[in-house]
Amino acid sequence: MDPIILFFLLGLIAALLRSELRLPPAIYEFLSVLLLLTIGLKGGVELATQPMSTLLPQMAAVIVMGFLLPLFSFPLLLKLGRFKRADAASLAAHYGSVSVGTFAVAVAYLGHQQIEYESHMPLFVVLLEVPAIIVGIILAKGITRETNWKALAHETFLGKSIVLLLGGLLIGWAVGPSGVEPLSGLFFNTFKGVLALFLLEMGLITAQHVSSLRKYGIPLILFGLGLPLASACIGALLGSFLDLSVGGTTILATLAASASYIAVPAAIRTAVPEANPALSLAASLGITFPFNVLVGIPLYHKLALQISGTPL
Amino acid sequence: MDPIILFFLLGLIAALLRSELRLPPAIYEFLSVLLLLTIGLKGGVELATQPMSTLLPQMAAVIVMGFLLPLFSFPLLLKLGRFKRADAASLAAHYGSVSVGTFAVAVAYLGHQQIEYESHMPLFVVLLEVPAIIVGIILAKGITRETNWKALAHETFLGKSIVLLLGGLLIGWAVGPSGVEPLSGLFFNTFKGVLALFLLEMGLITAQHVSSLRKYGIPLILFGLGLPLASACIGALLGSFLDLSVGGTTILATLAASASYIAVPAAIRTAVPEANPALSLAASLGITFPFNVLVGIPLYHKLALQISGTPL
Amino acid sequence: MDPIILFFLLGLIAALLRSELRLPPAIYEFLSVLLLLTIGLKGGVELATQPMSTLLPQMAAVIVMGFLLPLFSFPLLLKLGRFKRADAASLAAHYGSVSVGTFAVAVAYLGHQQIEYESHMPLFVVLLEVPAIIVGIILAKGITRETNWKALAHETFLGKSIVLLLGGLLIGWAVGPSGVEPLSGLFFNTFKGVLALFLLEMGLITAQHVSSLRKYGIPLILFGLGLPLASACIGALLGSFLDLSVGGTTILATLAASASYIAVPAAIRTAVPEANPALSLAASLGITFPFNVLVGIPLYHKLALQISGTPL
Amino acid sequence: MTETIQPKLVVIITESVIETTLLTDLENLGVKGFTITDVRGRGHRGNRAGDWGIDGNIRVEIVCSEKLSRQILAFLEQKYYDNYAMITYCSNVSVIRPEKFLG
Amino acid sequence: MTETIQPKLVVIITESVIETTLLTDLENLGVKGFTITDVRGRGHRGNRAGDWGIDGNIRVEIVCSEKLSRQILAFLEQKYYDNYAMITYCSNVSVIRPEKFLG
Amino acid sequence: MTETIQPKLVVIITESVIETTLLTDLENLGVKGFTITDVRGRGHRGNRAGDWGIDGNIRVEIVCSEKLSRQILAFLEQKYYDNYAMITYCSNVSVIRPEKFLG
Ligand SMILES: Nc1ncnc2c1ncn2[C@@H]1O[C@H](COP(=O)(O)O)[C@@H](O)[C@H]1O
Ligand SMILES: Nc1ncnc2c1ncn2[C@@H]1O[C@H](COP(=O)(O)O)[C@@H](O)[C@H]1O
Ligand SMILES: Nc1ncnc2c1ncn2[C@@H]1O[C@H](COP(=O)(O)O)[C@@H](O)[C@H]1O
Ligand code: NA
Ligand code: NA
Ligand code: NA
Repeated sequence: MDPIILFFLLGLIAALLRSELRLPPAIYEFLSVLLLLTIGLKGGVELATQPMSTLLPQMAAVIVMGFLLPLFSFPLLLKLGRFKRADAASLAAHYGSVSVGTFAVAVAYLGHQQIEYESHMPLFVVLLEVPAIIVGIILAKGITRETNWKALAHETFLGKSIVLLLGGLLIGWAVGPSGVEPLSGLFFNTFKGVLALFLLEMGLITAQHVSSLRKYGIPLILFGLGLPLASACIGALLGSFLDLSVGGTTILATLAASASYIAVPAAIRTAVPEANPALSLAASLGITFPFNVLVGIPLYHKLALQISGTPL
Repeated sequence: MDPIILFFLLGLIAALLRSELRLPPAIYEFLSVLLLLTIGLKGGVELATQPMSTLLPQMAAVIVMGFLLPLFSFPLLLKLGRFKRADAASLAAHYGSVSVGTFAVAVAYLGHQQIEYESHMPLFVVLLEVPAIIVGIILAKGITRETNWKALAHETFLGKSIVLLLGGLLIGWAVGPSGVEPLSGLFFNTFKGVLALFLLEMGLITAQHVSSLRKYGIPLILFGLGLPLASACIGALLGSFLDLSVGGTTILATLAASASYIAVPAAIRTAVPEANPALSLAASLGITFPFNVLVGIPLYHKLALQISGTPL
Repeated sequence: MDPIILFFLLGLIAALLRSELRLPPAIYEFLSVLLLLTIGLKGGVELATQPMSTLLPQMAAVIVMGFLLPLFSFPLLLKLGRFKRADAASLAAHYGSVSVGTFAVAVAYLGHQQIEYESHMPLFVVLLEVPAIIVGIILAKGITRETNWKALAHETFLGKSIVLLLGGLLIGWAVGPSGVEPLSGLFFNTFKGVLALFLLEMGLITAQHVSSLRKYGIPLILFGLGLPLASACIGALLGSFLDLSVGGTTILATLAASASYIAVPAAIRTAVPEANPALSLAASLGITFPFNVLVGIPLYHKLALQISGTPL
Repeated sequence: MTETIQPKLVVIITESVIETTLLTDLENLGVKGFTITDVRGRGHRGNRAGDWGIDGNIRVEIVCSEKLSRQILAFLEQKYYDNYAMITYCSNVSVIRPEKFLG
Repeated sequence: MTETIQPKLVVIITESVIETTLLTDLENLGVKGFTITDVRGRGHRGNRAGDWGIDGNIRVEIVCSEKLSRQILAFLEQKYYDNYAMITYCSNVSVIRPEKFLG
Repeated sequence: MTETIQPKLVVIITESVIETTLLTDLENLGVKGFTITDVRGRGHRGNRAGDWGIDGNIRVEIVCSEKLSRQILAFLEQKYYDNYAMITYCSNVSVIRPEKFLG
């Protein structure tokens, strides 16, 4: 088993047993800055080496998926889940966007299993982060004369994680592989270790949200498991349609299945105040994140194999 | 001289000269998390490569030492030192348990001198951390009907440092050398540097406790020097009895000689409120830690050589 | 372009666009501790390998420059700039001392361009940090019977950055290249990455001070650009006089041109309370730091080439 | 030392995620000075342990005139109370240099 | 804006190592909300500089009814004052939505 | 529980760079206990966001006798107010074990 999963379990178990273990918030920030920049840089370096003619269509398709995913889940959440409009929109935004932590675990999983994947995947992370936020906010508020587009753009494009991901991407793209090389001591060589610590902390955090699940009951749990599964299928189909490798398809499925817990909560909290943040975090952190990390990713890999027609 | 010792001296001198140098608490936390996990992982990896038949008897003997050390020092502290019962029990717990920082310095010392040692030593750190806490609490409170065994177990086994050490150990053991390898960029390659920064901070902290020594007078200083020397002999004898190498014997002597300043103070503070924490920290941080780091470890190495019959 | 400059621009732009990106203060501290120690260690290791007979004259000349630079700028600031006495003295101290961040960028620039330089340059950083502080304080307060020399020495020699730089230098010098080697995982291998993050943060901080420039108007901007240019010439001339290589001359010019924003502000704030700290930081952080990093260093390189008579 | 007015201390404890918006609002209300502390806590909206990103609280304290204090509280109650974790309280304080707070 | 009761602000400054125990005790006493700040300080039990592990203090502030405030103080004095670094103080505050604090 | 005196809470918010000097001064004035919080803020001397080295504020709170509170405020106003970012305020508090604060 990949040790980083064990770090996640260590954090989860320690917190469930009420251990005193806690990492200072500044360390959590530091680790996430490192993760976001590293993923951005990696993606940017790959961009520099790939012809735009291959990338542009893929990018367009992925962005379209980013807009469609929340449009697909919103009515389900509203009608089937009977969530309030604001909460349904918020959940749709969370699940339409992506979790960078889950992405990193998927990359580590493929590395561990020595499965190849297209190296420009981090680009997709950046592309998928934003559209669902925009759609979610519009679903909650409607488009009226008063829609403050400037504030909307600010909240979606200038959030911390987007700035770091996109900034890293642009820097990596500008300086290319050789330019990024001297930075590898901090960003690339320690990546797996940083991810391990990050997952330790995620385990500690997840445990708190697991315990808040009781309050929201079965429907939320069902959506927390069902939505990622459905989205993974959409992601896997798109991956196969774009002729991605099995590894690439696995990652696209994982991205679709993952739910944001950094960028989206912050943006939605200010833009859609009437949505209950505890509800969407209980779903994305309390159910979907652990599900994806522990069970989902291998499953999406199987799914990708199936869809690509490769025998299991 | 090993540079890490110089970092300790730098911190000590800077603080004694009242420099403004201070590391933020979050950094201290980060460094100690890294140290604890690294030591745990190293120990676990070794466990994975060793036959249980060799390890189990050693482990049993070391645990027994962990229970006996505080039982041996407690009466001395009570009678000779005339400390209050709670304080004697607290000191016995501190000195019976181990200091992970001191252990790391001993490992660095042996590495610097290119002396071999059994690589499963981190396992002994984990094994020695807990027993003295249990004994210390029982010595202070006695065993009565009201003894809250659940709280006792919680305080001893779920403290931060034990969770990280033990967690690291289990993860290392589960994934083995190859599984841990991708984590080495953060955990192993930076180890010496992390230790250097940690000792810089320890120097700053030690200086504060050195200055509080005056309040407690000569008896405390005598115990702060005498207890580690006596314990080192016990540890060295056990090492030789267990047929450890000179390096391994040196480390076991160092572990016995070292006094906890992380796990034990926290556990004792909640379990034995009437013990004076300033007293035990003045001893373990103000005397024993600097003594062991600067003078003790080379001494225990000589001791190990002597006992193993190897000519000096 | 060197990626670290892009990190600076990323921070600057993010902050100017009012992004929510902020690094926790503890991380800023951690990064600067790493930078200072690394630079100190590097300098110390070089010291260990060089004959004192070459070094001593250079060291003396550099210290003299450190005393003269503020004496040269003070009357200009007072007369031409019409700054208040305390502010002129404070600015003279800031510009007479050095910015470790700027030094690190210059080193990275030369590395990127594969230009050789004398490896004992970090020594000059240490030597140039202090004299200007002393001169600045005396310029502001005059020397009277009441001059508290002890407090003055404390403020100049025991500030955080001096302790770390000097401490690193002494440790590096004491243990030499082989002794420092085991520390390289944390201190040297990650250096460029740490510098990148540090510059990201500097970009964020600079943006705040850029916006405070308006309050102080054109004279401050002119000094913020003119002083570094003039000082760079002095530094370059001294470098050429000392027969330094083009790279070494570039660094000495950069050091002369750079303005402190860590050690000096802290020391001057307590020693010369009536100086306005916002004014000197607006100059050193809002103008000179970005100017040097983005434009100055390549310029000083050209200057060094010119002075050394090497064709452009 | 002059002590001529009876200023108020207003303390606001709320989610750190709205810091920027809240400060803009306070500025618009005429607040010239404030102090912010990063804190954690528990209340009607559950546990806010401050362990990560959007889980923390801030504590804003403002020394101001009684009039402004009332305006602040009325505004906050109307704009934030229904949707955000927020409490406020108010007490009498004495200050030196009252002009610093009434500017 | 309603201001019908005269609630109390209770501030407890003590060793951070007892945070968990203290919060459990407060909960048992009926405290529904509180705010915690990490602080450092000095007092009868010496310097607590907060530089590392067990050296720091926390500052717990609780807005509550006068009755509860008296229960809290009595309990803390009896259970913690003899063995822990701890101070408490209490002051009058005014609040909006008093029902948030009396629940 | 005894409540016989009417002690004061003095709060000082100022630049963190003068912490050492300030604490020495307070000690000389007879202050035996205090609590410090790292904070950020805004005031007459602009924004002090606390993002780095010398940009942060501290908040010092002192529970003491009324007499000492007046001495502290007078001293601070005279020594620091003209050159440093600083505010102070003062309020009535009640305490248990007043001897802890009057020692
Ligand atoms: N009674 C109280 N005393 C002190 N702080 C409180 C109290 N109630 C709530 N808080 C703080 O205010 C925040 C928001 O409260 P709430 O809106 O009740 O969730 C909490 O997270 C606490 O930090
Ligand atoms: N007079 C005081 N004013 C403000 N805080 C205090 C005072 N005395 C003590 N403290 C705080 O309370 C903690 C415990 O106090 P003590 O029990 O006196 O050691 C100290 O570490 C300080 O943080
Ligand atoms: N009215 C106020 N209310 C609360 N805190 C303030 C106020 N004015 C200033 N401060 C704080 O005191 C510091 C110094 O204030 P000043 O001397 O006005 O720059 C500021 O950075 C704030 O943290
Ligand atoms: Na998704
Ligand atoms: Na021991
Ligand atoms: Na300079």
